[in-house]
Amino acid sequence: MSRRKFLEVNTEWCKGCGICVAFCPKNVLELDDTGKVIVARPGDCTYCGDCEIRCPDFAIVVVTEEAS
Amino acid sequence: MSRRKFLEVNTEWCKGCGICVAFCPKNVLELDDTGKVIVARPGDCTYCGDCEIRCPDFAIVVVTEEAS
Amino acid sequence: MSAPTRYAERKAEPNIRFLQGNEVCAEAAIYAGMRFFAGYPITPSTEIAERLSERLPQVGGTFIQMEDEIASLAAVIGASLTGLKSMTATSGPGFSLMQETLGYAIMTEVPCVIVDVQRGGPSTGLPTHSSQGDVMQVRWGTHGDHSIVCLTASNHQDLFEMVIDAFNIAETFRTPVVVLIDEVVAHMREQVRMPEEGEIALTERLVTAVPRDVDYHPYFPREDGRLPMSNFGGDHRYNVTGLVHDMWGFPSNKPNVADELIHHLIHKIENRKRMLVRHKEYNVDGAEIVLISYGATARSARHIMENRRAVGMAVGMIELQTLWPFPNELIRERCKDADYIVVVEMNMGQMVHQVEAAVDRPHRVFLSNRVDGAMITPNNIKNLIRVIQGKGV
Amino acid sequence: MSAPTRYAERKAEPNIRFLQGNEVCAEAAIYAGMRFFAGYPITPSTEIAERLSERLPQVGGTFIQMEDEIASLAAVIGASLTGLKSMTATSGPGFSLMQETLGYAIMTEVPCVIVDVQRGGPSTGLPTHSSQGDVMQVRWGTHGDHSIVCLTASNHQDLFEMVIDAFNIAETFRTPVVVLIDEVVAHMREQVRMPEEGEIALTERLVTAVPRDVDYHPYFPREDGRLPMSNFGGDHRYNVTGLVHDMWGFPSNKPNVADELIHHLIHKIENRKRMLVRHKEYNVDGAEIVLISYGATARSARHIMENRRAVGMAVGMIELQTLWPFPNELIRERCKDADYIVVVEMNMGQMVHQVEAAVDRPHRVFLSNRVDGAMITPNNIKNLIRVIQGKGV
Amino acid sequence: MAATDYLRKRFMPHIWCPGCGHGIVLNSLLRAIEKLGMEKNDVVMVSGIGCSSRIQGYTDFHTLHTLHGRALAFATGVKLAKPEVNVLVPMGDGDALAIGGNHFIHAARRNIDITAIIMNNSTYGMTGGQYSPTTACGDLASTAPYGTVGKPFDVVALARAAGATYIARTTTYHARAMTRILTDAIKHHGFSVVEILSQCPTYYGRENDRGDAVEMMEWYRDNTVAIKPDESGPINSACNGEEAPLPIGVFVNRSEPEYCDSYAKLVREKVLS
Amino acid sequence: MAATDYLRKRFMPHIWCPGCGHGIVLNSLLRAIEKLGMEKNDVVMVSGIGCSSRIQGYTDFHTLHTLHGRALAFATGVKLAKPEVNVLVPMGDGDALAIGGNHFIHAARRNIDITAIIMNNSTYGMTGGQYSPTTACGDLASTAPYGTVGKPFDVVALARAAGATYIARTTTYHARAMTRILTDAIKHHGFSVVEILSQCPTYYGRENDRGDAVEMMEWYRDNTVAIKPDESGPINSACNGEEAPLPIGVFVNRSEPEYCDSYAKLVREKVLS
Amino acid sequence: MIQRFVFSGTGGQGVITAAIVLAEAALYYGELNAVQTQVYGPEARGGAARSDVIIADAEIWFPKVLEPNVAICLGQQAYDRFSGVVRPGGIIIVDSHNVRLQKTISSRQFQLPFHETVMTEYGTIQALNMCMLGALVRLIPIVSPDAMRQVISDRFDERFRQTNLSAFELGCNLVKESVRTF
Amino acid sequence: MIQRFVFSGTGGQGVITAAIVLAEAALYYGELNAVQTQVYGPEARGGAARSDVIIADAEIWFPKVLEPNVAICLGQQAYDRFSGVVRPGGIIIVDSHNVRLQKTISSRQFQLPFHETVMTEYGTIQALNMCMLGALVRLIPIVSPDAMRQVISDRFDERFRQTNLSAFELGCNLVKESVRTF
Ligand SMILES: Cc1ncc(C[n+]2csc(CCOP(=O)(O)OP(=O)(O)O)c2C)c(N)n1
Ligand SMILES: Cc1ncc(C[n+]2csc(CCOP(=O)(O)OP(=O)(O)O)c2C)c(N)n1
Ligand code: SF4
Ligand code: SF4
Ligand code: SF4
Ligand code: SF4
Repeated sequence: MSRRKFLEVNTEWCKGCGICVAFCPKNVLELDDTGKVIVARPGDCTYCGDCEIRCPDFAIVVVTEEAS
Repeated sequence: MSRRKFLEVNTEWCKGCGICVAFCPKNVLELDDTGKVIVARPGDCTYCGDCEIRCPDFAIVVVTEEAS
Repeated sequence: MSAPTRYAERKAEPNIRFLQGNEVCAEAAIYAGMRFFAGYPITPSTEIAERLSERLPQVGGTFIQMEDEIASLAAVIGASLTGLKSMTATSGPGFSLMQETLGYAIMTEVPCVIVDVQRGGPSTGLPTHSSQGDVMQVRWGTHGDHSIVCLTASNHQDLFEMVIDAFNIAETFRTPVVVLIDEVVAHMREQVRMPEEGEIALTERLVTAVPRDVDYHPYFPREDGRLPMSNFGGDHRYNVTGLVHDMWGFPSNKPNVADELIHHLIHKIENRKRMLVRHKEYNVDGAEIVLISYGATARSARHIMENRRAVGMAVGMIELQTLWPFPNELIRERCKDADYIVVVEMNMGQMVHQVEAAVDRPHRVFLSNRVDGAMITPNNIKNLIRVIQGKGV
Repeated sequence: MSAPTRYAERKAEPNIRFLQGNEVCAEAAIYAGMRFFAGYPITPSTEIAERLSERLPQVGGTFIQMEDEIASLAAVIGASLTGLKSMTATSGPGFSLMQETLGYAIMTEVPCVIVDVQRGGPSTGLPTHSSQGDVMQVRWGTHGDHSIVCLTASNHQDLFEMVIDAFNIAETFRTPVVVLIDEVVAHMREQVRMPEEGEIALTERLVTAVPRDVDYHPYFPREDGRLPMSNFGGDHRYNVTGLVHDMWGFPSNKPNVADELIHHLIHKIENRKRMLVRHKEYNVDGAEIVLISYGATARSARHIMENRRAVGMAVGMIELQTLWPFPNELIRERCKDADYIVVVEMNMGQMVHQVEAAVDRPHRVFLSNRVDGAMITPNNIKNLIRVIQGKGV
Repeated sequence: MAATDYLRKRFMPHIWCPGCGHGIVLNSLLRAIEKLGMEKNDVVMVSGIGCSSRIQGYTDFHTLHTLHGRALAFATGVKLAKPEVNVLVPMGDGDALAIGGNHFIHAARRNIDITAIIMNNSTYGMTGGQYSPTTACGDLASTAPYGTVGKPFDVVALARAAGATYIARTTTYHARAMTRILTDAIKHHGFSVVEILSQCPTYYGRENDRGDAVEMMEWYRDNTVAIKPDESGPINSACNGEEAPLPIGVFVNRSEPEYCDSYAKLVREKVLS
Repeated sequence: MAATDYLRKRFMPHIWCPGCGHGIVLNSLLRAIEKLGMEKNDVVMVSGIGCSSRIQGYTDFHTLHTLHGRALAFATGVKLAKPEVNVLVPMGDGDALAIGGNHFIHAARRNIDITAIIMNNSTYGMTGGQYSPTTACGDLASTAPYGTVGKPFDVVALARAAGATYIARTTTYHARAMTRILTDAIKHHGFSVVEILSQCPTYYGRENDRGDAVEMMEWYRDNTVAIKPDESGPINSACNGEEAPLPIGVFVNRSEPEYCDSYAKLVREKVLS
Repeated sequence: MIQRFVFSGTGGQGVITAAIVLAEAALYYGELNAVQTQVYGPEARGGAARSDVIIADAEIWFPKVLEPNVAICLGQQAYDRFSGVVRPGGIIIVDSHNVRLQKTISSRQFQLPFHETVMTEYGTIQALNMCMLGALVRLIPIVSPDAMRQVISDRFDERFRQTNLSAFELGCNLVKESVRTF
Repeated sequence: MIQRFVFSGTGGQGVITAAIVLAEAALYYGELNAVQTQVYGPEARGGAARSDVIIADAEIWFPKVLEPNVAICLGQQAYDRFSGVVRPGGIIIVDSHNVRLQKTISSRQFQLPFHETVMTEYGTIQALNMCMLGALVRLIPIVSPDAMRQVISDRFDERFRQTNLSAFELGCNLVKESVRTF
């Protein structure tokens, strides 16, 4: 049984405040030209969850998938 | 020019609470049978004013009369 | 001296008590099942709080003195939402302070009872004197369109019933009910027979039958107009707000939602006058003069009615017990044949305008009033009647 | 597109401003000499406070945001007693909270102005939507017998004048005056011509001529009914209390003192309707239908009146500017020949009952209303007129 | 001028019950004012509703008897509109701390130059002896027939936290100290709070078997301890059953910008210049 | 259960402005509740009126959206009538400390088991950026175009003086600490106060040139200093011009009789026995 | 049959309790109707106390006493106020210690030494009101002394019951048989 | 002559300022009458913003716009809402960046690149509203561009004046002469 982690963005909810972008310690995130967050450098992500806990809009979460 | 001191009681205002009587350090005062204060032992009075400052009813005052 | 005296070995009626009106309010509320009281002392209502502070713990209820009247009514509403029949009591100045919170109870349809013991106003006025100056305030004191139920009584037996009725109505219609009495009734002691348990019917809270986890609509009236409730902390989670809200209790700006809500709030009361109107009448049929009064002044009116009838005058009387919604159809109908209608109240004329608006030929309506803090006397009324009849005082 | 455009090099009228109604209130108050404002923000009145926080210091006045609405009106009364024309502004929820303090101002006869910008009610209601639901509250919101003056306006030029009038009346009669507007007028921008200094007459506080150390009676009306004042901190020391009080302002329980005081408080207003009533009328003579309206809804009424007259209907209109004391004689007189009277208001019917009580044949009176937060449209009124005339919608 | 020259003698004797501490406060207050040599016309006294708040009617100043709990809000308007007058605000504990608690902490926060005098009798005298926010846990009251629940406020601590810049506590027994403190409090430029324990023999005393006025004052004498100036006494509001002596004296006396001054300064600097 | 399972997702996205700190508080709060494994039906959330008070609508509890400033008074009724529910009361700084200040100090005095969460953005967001009792002296606001006069409340000091038994301060930057603190505050048996500095970029930020949400949170990061648990930080409410870093952390955490318990005990001992 | 009583004195003299005891005796054991009201001072304090009782064998509507049949005045102020309004044929009962009578009054007046009696017996005036009631029911036999005794017993707890009952008897004894019969 | 405008978009796009500028230009320099109203959200926050302007050469009573002659829609939501209610013969102006047009609408529609224009020029959308006004007064010549320039100059302080004026010109230039004359 292995685990896969990734960032899930809810674009409907994201208001593009940039908080997650600014406080990501690995500079993983960016805002796209519609002003919504995108996971620009997923490979750099350490899944610390700093984006998730500071997002005022529940728009970005670290998802852990269990795969067998 | 000499000074005469005495206690003046305003019987109309006195409500007979007994505060002045209780806290007079020289035990000068008493309540009469109508429940009003009287200066029972004027000779003992040192005119410290303790009665005057604690009377809730402005009913007893130390009066100083200037006499020539 | 005239009367013979005798000594009955035991009380004639063991359930008879000799109580102040305020105490009657407290006892009746407990009888009605009230188990939460929050209040702030104010003359002449204080004895209600005082008695309840002693009595409520004895029956498993809770009493709290809050920091002010606003907090008192707020706590009452909070407690009522958990399922307890709840009440507060105050007088004019406190009732004025409660107006915003009262509007909240109306808007959120939370059952509760507010006793307002009137004293002389306006403002601090005459705190220990009597008046009936808050009648119009009860109806219109809070901002925005709304409706309200208001009951009163002139004697302690009726008062006992009216307080119970107030709780019954509050629960039936999910609405605050104001019991509006005056200093005379509040402070007067007279006999009251305490009913046995079960003797007076109590309306319990209508609890929703919707099971747990099934969509419950706290603001969706049933066909009979009632809205079943669900206790806070219980099976259904919903929202309560003073904003215009939909049937789940969530805020809405939609015009149709607002329109329906406001109409519902008003119609649930105004359209149910038949269920809400309580009154008493004496010798109205054939009466040339009908006295209309309520609360303590009804005692003076009754006194002079009996007195005048004894000298052969056709005087009748209607005692209002429901002040709001105002029983205009009743008044119109019962006064249609009277030559004169005399409204007796201790204010500058409040109910008299309702009566004028209700009857045809409103020039028949006269006001017998007094605003000096003293209770209106039977003679005061008699003198007015003489003036009306052109006899001079 | 039709209209030709041109560019006037300079403003046609230098004194024209394009302002929100709330800003007009603020500017008019400053024009009237108001120099103390205490308030607590609430939609939709907030811009009044905001503009005054900027403007008052520029003219030597003082602005303070208090901890709540109760404190705001209290501070206003305190400031007024020192001699400053003072004001606060709020909306329904805040106005409900102010009721106790409002009664105090009435009882102590302290001049001040309260602007209530109505929003949808009851309770929190529809904070950013319009309504005229506080009309009856203004009259009856505080406990006890009292009377009050209430002015309103439908356009900014009138509003400017009414606010000044409010201060003039407050000072003349030593009474709080309520300026009651609605969200539409408050938030709408339109032109207003700022009058020059001296253009509109201002009533200054009537200061007693009694010299220092001579017995001054703060509560003894002159022959013309006015009561000269003396500034707190000035030459005369007297007492101000919300209790029933004598002519020196000291508490009294004497029935005659109470009786005279209450009568004075009410008669000084109710008996001076002639001085207090402001209204406008259009085409009332010969009108078969008279529309009666006030505030923003008067704009819809005016609109449809012009529209219907254009198709030949005999429609006239009365715009109320003084809401309290209610101009019943005026309404009775001006409506006596109309077939129908249509009261247009954004509530469940408040002024309509005053109109019914004022006119003979009250069955002629109809209500055109709306309570869904949207402004009543000219078409809404037109449809009602068609129904009345049996034409169907 | 004698202290009694500030009295409206025509209303004497006053309405307070025999032995009520409020009369002693009035007595001391007038002495303090006399010591300061204040002009009657320079003083505005603003009170609320309560036995305590009736004090205003007996003083020959500009007197404003307002609404229960609201005295400080009215007083704020008076002071801000006319900063040159001295504004004194006597209040009961219910008046100041129950219904009026918010105005109290906000006046303190603003540090507006008003002298707040809290005549603390741990009860609502005027309405007949209900419990108040300063009634000790367990004490009896007409609305606490089984004892009061919940701890009382520590007025000194609350005033300090809210921002008052002069804070003292004394009792009616300590009448001379009271006069001194009131003198200083009135002189202080900023919001000053003087809490005075004042016996209500009629209700609090009777309900709690505290004896008559004399016994209650003796209790004040025997259960208080003077702090040294500027030493902040221990917080004594816990409902812990054992009664430590209550600290009295001056707890806070510091200088900070006063509200009317700050407003005037702001206008001078930002608007007029 | 995930934190978002406590969310009423159908109302998302919420009404708050982009970057509003109130969303972060909601986020942290739901995490705390999830950590505690609370049943939705066991939680009653009571709020007042304000942007902050809209939080209640997004949480799937029993939610009571009351009147501006009155949340704690309503909550007191709920708690006293049904002591077994957990009562959470989120409030804005205006809600809690301007119009609601009295209910705040009285709830603290009673030590009633309610968790008060003050979402302090130093402004009235809902009505458009007026100054509040926590706006710093000199700050601009829509009703303070020349700067705010008068010093702000120190919420921690006020809560302590009034009697709260758990008191903490944190910020939206410190989201993890916030969750921890909220967890403890909810668990605490007695009145707990959590002050959370929460950015309002729309009004406070714009009016005072504080930049966007990110810059405001950076300011929280750079201008706060953590205190050690139970060490009461210096009182930081003086308007003295120089800005010392604001202490954050847990200031008070002590056990004292809780109001509902005390009432029940009294009834047991004095009435039922 | 209707009798209107005014009890008046100063705060602390227990006129309100006295009024209630009389009314309760009439109501509970006399099969009569009774209404009691009282006058409140400025919200509560000091000064004059007054309580009205109406006892009747029919319904009582107007509850206030404007012109009493019986005025009990324990203080001079009260006497000065009420002595003039007592109904024709009415009576006035005063405490001889506190009240100086006016000769011009047309009503029958009874000056009785309540104050002295209780002071001598108990050293305090606490039970003065019960003493007064004893005299009252002798003078106005509207309720039986036994009914009064019963109410007094019910009303006071052990600590005070005995004193109040005995004060009542002292009051009864103050009124001679001869007085009782007129 | 009466023209009813609806300006709608999302918060921050400055539709309210735009509406006021237009109205002031008409009032101050066009010798016309103008009334402006706006719709407020749940007390203040986010979401849709809308402002109505009525300009006429006579008195304006009913101040709200139910069926606009001109709808300016800076967002899709706004477009979806108002495209249907524009009066016969009215026009719709939309931002090409934010709004997808529906072909079924009967009014004349103008899709103009305000967003792109200002982003390219200034890197921010702050002056988008002025750009839009430039195009508007070309399409609907109810007030002269000079009047608009004057109001813009009066309204903004130095820091912003120049950008807003130049954005206005950019907007004017977006509308070809040919468009202007229909
Ligand atoms: C709004 C309002 N609520 C309640 C009252 C009733 N009331 C009058 S004084 C008082 C409390 C008095 O207590 P306190 O302030 O401690 O003063 P004290 O009488 O003990 O000196 C109360 C509750 C009132 N007058 N107004
Ligand atoms: C009685 C009353 N007064 C005023 C208002 C208007 N009002 C609504 S929210 C609010 C203040 C909001 O500020 P805060 O509590 O700090 O919360 P925020 O919006 O900043 O989160 C005000 C003054 C109201 N709704 N009710
Ligand atoms: S913090 Fe949330 S709302 Fe803000 S940009 Fe990131 S995902 Fe979007
Ligand atoms: S203290 Fe005053 S009122 Fe009391 S007994 Fe002495 S003189 Fe009389
Ligand atoms: S009731 Fe208490 S506080 Fe009031 S006057 Fe009497 S002793 Fe003083
Ligand atoms: S106005 Fe301020 S507090 Fe309100 S939602 Fe926007 S950012 Fe948040």
